[in-house]
Amino acid sequence: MLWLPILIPALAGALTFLLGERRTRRRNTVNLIAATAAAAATLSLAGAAFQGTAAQASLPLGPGLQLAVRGDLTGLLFACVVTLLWGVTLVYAIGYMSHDRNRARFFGFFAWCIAAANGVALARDPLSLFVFYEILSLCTYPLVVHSGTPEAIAAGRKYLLYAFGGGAALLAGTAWLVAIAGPVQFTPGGALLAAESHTFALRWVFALMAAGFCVKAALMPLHGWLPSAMVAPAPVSSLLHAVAVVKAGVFGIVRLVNDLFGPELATSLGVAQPLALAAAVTIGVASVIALRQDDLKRRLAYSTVAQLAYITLGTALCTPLAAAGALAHLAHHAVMKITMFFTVGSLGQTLHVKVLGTMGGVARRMPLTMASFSVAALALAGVPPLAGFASKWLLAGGAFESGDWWALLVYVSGGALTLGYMVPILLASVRPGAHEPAERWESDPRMLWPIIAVALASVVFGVSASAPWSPARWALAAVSPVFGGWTP
Amino acid sequence: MSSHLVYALVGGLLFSIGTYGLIVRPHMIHKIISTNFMGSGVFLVLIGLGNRTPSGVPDPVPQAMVLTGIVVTVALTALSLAIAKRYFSLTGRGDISEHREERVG
Amino acid sequence: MRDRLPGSQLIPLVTGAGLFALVTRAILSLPGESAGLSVRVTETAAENGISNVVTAVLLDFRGYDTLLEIAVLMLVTVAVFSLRETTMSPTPLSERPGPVLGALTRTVIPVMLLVAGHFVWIGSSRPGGAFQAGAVIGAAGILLALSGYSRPKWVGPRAISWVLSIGLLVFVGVAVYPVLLGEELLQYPAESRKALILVIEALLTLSIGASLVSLFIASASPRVQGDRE
Amino acid sequence: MTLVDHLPAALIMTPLAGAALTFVTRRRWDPALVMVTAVVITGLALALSVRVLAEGAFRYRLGGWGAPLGIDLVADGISALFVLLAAVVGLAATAYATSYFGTGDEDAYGRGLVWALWLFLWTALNALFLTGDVFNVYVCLELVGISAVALVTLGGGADALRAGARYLFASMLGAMTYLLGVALLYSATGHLDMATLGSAPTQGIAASTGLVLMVSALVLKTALVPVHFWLPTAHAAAPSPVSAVLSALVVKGSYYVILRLVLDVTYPGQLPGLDVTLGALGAASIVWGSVQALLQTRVKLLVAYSTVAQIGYLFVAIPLMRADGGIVGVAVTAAAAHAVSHGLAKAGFFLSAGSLQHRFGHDRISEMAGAARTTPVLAMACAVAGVTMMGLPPSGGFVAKWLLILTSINVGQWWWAAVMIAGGLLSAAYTFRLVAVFVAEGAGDPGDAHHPARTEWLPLLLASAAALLAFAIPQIDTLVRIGMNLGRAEVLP
Amino acid sequence: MTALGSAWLWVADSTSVLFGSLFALVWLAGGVHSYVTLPSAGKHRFFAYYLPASLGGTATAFAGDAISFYACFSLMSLASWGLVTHSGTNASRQAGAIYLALTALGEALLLAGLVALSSAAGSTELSAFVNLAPSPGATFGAALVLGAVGVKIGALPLIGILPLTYATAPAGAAAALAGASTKVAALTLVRLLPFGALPVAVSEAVMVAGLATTFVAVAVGLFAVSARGVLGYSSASQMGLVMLAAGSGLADSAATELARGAILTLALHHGFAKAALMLGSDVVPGLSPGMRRLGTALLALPALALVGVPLTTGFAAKYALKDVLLALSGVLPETVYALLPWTGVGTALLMLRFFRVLANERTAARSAAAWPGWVVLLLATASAAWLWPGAAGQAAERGMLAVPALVTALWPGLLAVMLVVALRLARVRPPRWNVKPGDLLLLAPLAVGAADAALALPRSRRPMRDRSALPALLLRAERVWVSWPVAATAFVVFVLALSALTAG
Repeated sequence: MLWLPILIPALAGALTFLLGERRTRRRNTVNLIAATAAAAATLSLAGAAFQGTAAQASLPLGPGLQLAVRGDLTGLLFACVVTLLWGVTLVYAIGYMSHDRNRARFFGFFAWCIAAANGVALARDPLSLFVFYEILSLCTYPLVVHSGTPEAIAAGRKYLLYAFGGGAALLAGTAWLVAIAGPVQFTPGGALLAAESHTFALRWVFALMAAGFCVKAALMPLHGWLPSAMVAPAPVSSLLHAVAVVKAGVFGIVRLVNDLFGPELATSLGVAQPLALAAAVTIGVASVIALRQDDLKRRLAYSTVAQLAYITLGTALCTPLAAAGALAHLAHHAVMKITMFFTVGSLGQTLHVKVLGTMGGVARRMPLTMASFSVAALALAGVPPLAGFASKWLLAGGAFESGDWWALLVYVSGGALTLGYMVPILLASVRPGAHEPAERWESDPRMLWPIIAVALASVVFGVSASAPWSPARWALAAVSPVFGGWTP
Repeated sequence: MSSHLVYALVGGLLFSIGTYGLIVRPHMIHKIISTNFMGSGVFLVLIGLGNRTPSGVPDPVPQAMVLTGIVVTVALTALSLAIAKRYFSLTGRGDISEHREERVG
Repeated sequence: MRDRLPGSQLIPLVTGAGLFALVTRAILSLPGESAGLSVRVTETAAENGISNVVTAVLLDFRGYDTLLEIAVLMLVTVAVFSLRETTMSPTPLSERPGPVLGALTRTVIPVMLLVAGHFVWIGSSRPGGAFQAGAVIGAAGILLALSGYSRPKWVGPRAISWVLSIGLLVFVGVAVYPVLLGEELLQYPAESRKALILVIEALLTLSIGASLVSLFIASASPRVQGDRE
Repeated sequence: MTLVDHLPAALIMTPLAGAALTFVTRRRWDPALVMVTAVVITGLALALSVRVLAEGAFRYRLGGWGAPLGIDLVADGISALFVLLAAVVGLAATAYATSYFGTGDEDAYGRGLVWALWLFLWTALNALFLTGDVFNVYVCLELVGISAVALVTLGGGADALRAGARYLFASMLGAMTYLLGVALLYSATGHLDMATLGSAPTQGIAASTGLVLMVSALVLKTALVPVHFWLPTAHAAAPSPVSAVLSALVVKGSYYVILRLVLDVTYPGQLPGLDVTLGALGAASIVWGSVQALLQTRVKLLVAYSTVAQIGYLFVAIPLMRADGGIVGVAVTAAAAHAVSHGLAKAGFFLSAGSLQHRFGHDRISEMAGAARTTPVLAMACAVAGVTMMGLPPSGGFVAKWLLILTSINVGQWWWAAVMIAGGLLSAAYTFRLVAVFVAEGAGDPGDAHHPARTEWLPLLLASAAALLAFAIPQIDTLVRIGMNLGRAEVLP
Repeated sequence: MTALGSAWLWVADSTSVLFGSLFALVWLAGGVHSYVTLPSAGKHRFFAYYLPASLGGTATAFAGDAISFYACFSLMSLASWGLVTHSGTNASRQAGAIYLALTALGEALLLAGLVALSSAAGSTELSAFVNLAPSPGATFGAALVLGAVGVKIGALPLIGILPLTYATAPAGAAAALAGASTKVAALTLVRLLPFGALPVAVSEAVMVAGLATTFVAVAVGLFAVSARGVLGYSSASQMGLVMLAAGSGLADSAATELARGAILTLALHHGFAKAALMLGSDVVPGLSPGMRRLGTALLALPALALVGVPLTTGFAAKYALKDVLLALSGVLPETVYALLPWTGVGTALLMLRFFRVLANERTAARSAAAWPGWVVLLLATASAAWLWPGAAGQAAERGMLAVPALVTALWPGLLAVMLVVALRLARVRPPRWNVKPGDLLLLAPLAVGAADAALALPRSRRPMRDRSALPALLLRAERVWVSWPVAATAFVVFVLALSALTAG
């Protein structure tokens, strides 16, 4: 049962490859069914986890080595985000790619990425996490270079350089960890009590593993790959470079701090603070750079870099509220940013609008799309009562709680900057321009409805943030064991 | 020093000479002859050292090994000759030292 | 181009010397006397009533080596044939021989065959055996070839390949035969041992001789016309 | 004794008889005959592994004499595993070759000699994996060498012949050196049987020198840097199925013997520094081979150099195998796992390289743009094989690498770990150098996708097997530990 | 749940009622005015921003918890951006940009403050904030909130923000912004700040800042060239007084209640008066000469109220402020108390300047339909202070209506008038600097540009090393290596080395 969220997409991917390029209809059916099934499986697991029964399963890989998964709240939050958004993105992608080549390859690797991301989410111990993390790196590459153009190839090379560099660091760190601490499992609040004496080694382990994760989390200065990876098709940028892949990195950091080292140890070793500082710097610098981007996707990419740093910072602050806020933002940012990438993708595909300068009039040409975008943009800026506000409220509260009041200021000024780089897009879209309402209104419905759906999500998550099923509540429930059963 | 040592040492010498020839001689025929040198050297060592039995009756096992070895060496020689000849008939060259055609990179 | 490098001769020389030194050191370090396996071999051979210890080692104790060795021989034949220049039906290597060579050949060949047969027969008891016999047969064949005799029409390529491989096939068969009797591979039952070995040796002689001839011819045959490349 | 006790013998006799038969049977029967033989061998190999798993290691006393007088076949976990690997790769290669050589117009192919050569090679490999006698190893090595050389020269071109000749002379040099080593060893100890040698080790310069000569010769045949010179040209010049077998099995053969010598014959304290030296050279191979692979412009050369690099991991494992007073089982398992996964993956890699060459009419990397669309199955096979080369999960290569890294950190020799991690990055570099070209949309790429030929699925099958091997490692681990090191020293977990 | 805070909690206490009525009335009047005066083109767009802004603005008064307060506050602020940029001219776009930047800044500070306060209070209910016990967290939060307020009302050094927005927004919107939007700042002070629980330093800093804002705004405003610009500066100076009142009550619990009261009064009075002036400034110039005189006369009422002449709301407000200062002891309060009348002088001068500028302004003819909103506000201005429950009674008992009080309240206005008259007679021409609305802030874009340029990351130059050298070298090395003699020699050397290395 626990393997389903991983197995279903994996099989779907394999099947997609076997079906080949031509059998479009069958391919779509397979993928959509798989997405539905996976979503059902993940949600039911989540239900079980809320009952307090965290199931486990493991598969031996050799002496003292096994692939193990566990369905705890933290992991399932990520898994649910990935799996649910996979379905949405599939619909969008089917519309978006309808005239593209190599679709079998695209959808196949896409499904495999989902499988890997779910694996990262559910991994029970650092090694299993590493396994799925590397698979994720691999399966993303073909999607980055999908178009096969020279710049795509170059971007792919860059991506690999970063990904495998990080992977190597992660491998070294994990191996070292297992060597000193034995086969540890993620345990809320920390699993390294036995090995606390090796302070030197543990610092290095943390550094190596954090470096490995920060590559995907695009923490500066390891963010270089993300903007250039934007040559990938919009669905990829949407789901992978806003949700699955980058979040896998952030999620790794969450696991590292919350469930492997534990907040206390991370703080007492003095490893959390540098991470927090790096994240803070990233928020500032990335946001300012985003202000300067004319290419829409790059603007969003840098915004992603900044927003991911929100999560990293929240985790590194090591306080309950901040940790919860980080997890909540992991989900909230997913829906908000995916809305924006969908929009930008539609603009590019339907109107060939890729830069700020040529956006004039798109608001009249694609009102629903741009309305959804605006909602997401405001949500990202933390305008209440939208999703972004809820997580930012928690994060800021956590920052204050931690006594690092500078972090609080970082968060709020980050919000101001977000407004700064989002509003120009809205302005440009309402400015009179070439794109007047033509006979064809809006874009392909298969691309329109997903956008509206996710935009609604970023409203609902915010408005009903205190509903028991909301990501924010979920996050609070997930971090409570990390801080010894802390409850708000 | 006893006779078997002489055989053995000469064997070692032959082996070394063969090795040297195999290294420095570009032409294949020379290389083949060198390998036969090496073989004979080894056989001498086997036979020589096989004669150290207290009884004075030579140890049959090394002799059997030598017999087998000879056959194998003959076989190898035949094959290498055939290849050398074939190569010569294709390229008109007898040596396999590197030249333009050979690209490793 | 390597050869023009200074020291391209010297360095191998030095290393060769080093090798010699290494071997010498090892040889001199050996004790003056060592029985090796000889004692055990002689005893066991005696127990099993095998008079020639070398043959005992070759065909009994280490018969497996011999089996593989036959395999090597046949393998090489195949390998040489696989170099496409050669054909299995060699053209005569020379014009009709002069009277002397012709006469000589005609007289020598039967004697050689006789010698070969003798070698096979005594193989199990005294120095001799399939390899020596095969060598003689091979020599005979080469002599024939050199003196311009081509193979008779009634011997086709398939026949030749049968002759080449019959030795190995029979050897394998005989090796497996004890297994059917519930013994180990190559574990000849004592009563039929001599007969079996005789069969093997005889057929091996054929094959070995044939392969020697073919190897010689293969290496010696002139260049084929219209060769590709 | 029951029939299953004869499995080791059967594994050698079957291909031998097959080889002799293909030589005499009619050409058109050959493929069928060889396929049947291959299937039978695979069955036997499986049976052997099952038998070893079920009843433990056992020796087969050829001729009923038994060591030290006679020659024994040793069927323990490691040998069973390698025989099984040979069977699987051999079966796939045979199936692939039936179509590959079927199309060949060359006489040698036409005459079906290739089948005889191939079965001889298979015989030699099985014999090598099963023998327990150091002189018999020599004969097997020669069988391997000759058949391999012959197969390399099958191409028939001048380059193929030159490569074959270099290979031949290299293997002669090795064989002679090995034989000299055997001579010295026998003279010093009076024994040829590995177990006996190991159980009654003799001190002394002669024995050590003998062992050194033998190991050096085997290192030469395994193409470890600095004596890798013969491998790239040979493996690149050979027909693809042959290259597959050479890279996947032949080099493993000599490595297997080294493993035997290190684990079974030499005893701790004899030849101090041997392990570390081999490990260091392994590290050198990893780096140098990967770098060279990265620089190659032809697919087959790239793959060949990657073999040089991958062999390195097998040798890095050696210094980790012997802890004080015992054998580190994990390290041996890692080496075995790596040998198997690399065998499968590399076979797949070479087979798909061959098909690519067939499709494109050349194997220049730079001109293969768009292969991922026109020949998706082959491109995928290369990529998946690359996963194993990189040692990424869930390939067997990953588990092997992981176990080795862990062991090296545990024993405080972290530098091995560093090299292996760096090697992983380098192999990623050369793999993706290839993949990047495949996915690129080059100018004038052949347009639409071909329908993949049936045999084109074989490489993908092999590569995927390697890439998923991690899930079979526990079984491999159990198998390898059976009769490890002939029960001489205790086996540490 | 306390973690996310109890959201969407609404209260209706006296404060809510007061501010609510003020906001509702002002927004309504402004809306009506805009509806009748704006050209139909783009009217719907105007109200698309105006309605949310008014909704948010009015709702702040009833917000009972931090989240809903912040939500309403930001709804108003963000929507108001559309009002500022309505005309679509470059000037308005620039003003919009500046406004937006400052709003974002203010929002950020406010959010931070809210988070800090609610964390310190352990609850998000505003009622918990005002009763906070002294603590560093509370001080931090309060400081942030004060910062947000300062940005909102354009305290030093941001004085320009109000004039800038008023000058560019349509009159109705300007009225709403001046009358309601800035008063939300006052509401923020009353609702969020833990009066009496803050360090003296904070309170004194706020007082100084407020006073300085008041005077500086006057000084700059005297040279403003547009009527609304003048009003903007006057707003700034009036809000300075609000800050003064707040500051005086922050530290000393004795003055807390008085301070709150003062803030309320000031807000109420200034809200109506300034809104009335704004609308008037739009209506009056468009009247026929005859009506124009009447209009100007009517406009005098709110102007006098601002100056604080007796019996106006302003009078009550000033009085309340005095009471606060009297309740305090110390050097600063006394100085401030002494200076307070002079703010009246300043305001009076500004008002004179306003009428002077207004006299020269011409706008499109205004129909009678433009009157209602304006008149309503005038009435409100006139009556608010007295209609407001209990106000009259308080005033009576506090002796506000006694003669001396009236006199003291009267002289600043008179002084200002005399000053102007004197200047006239002496033929002294005030220098014509004509300060554009927004003064210093107009430099902001330049500053941003400079910062932007400074932040422009240098293009990553790819290193100039020859890329082909190393690979070629490696390949050549390998070619030499694999050449037979070298390789074979290597083998022998390897044998020797191995035997040397393994020699026991």
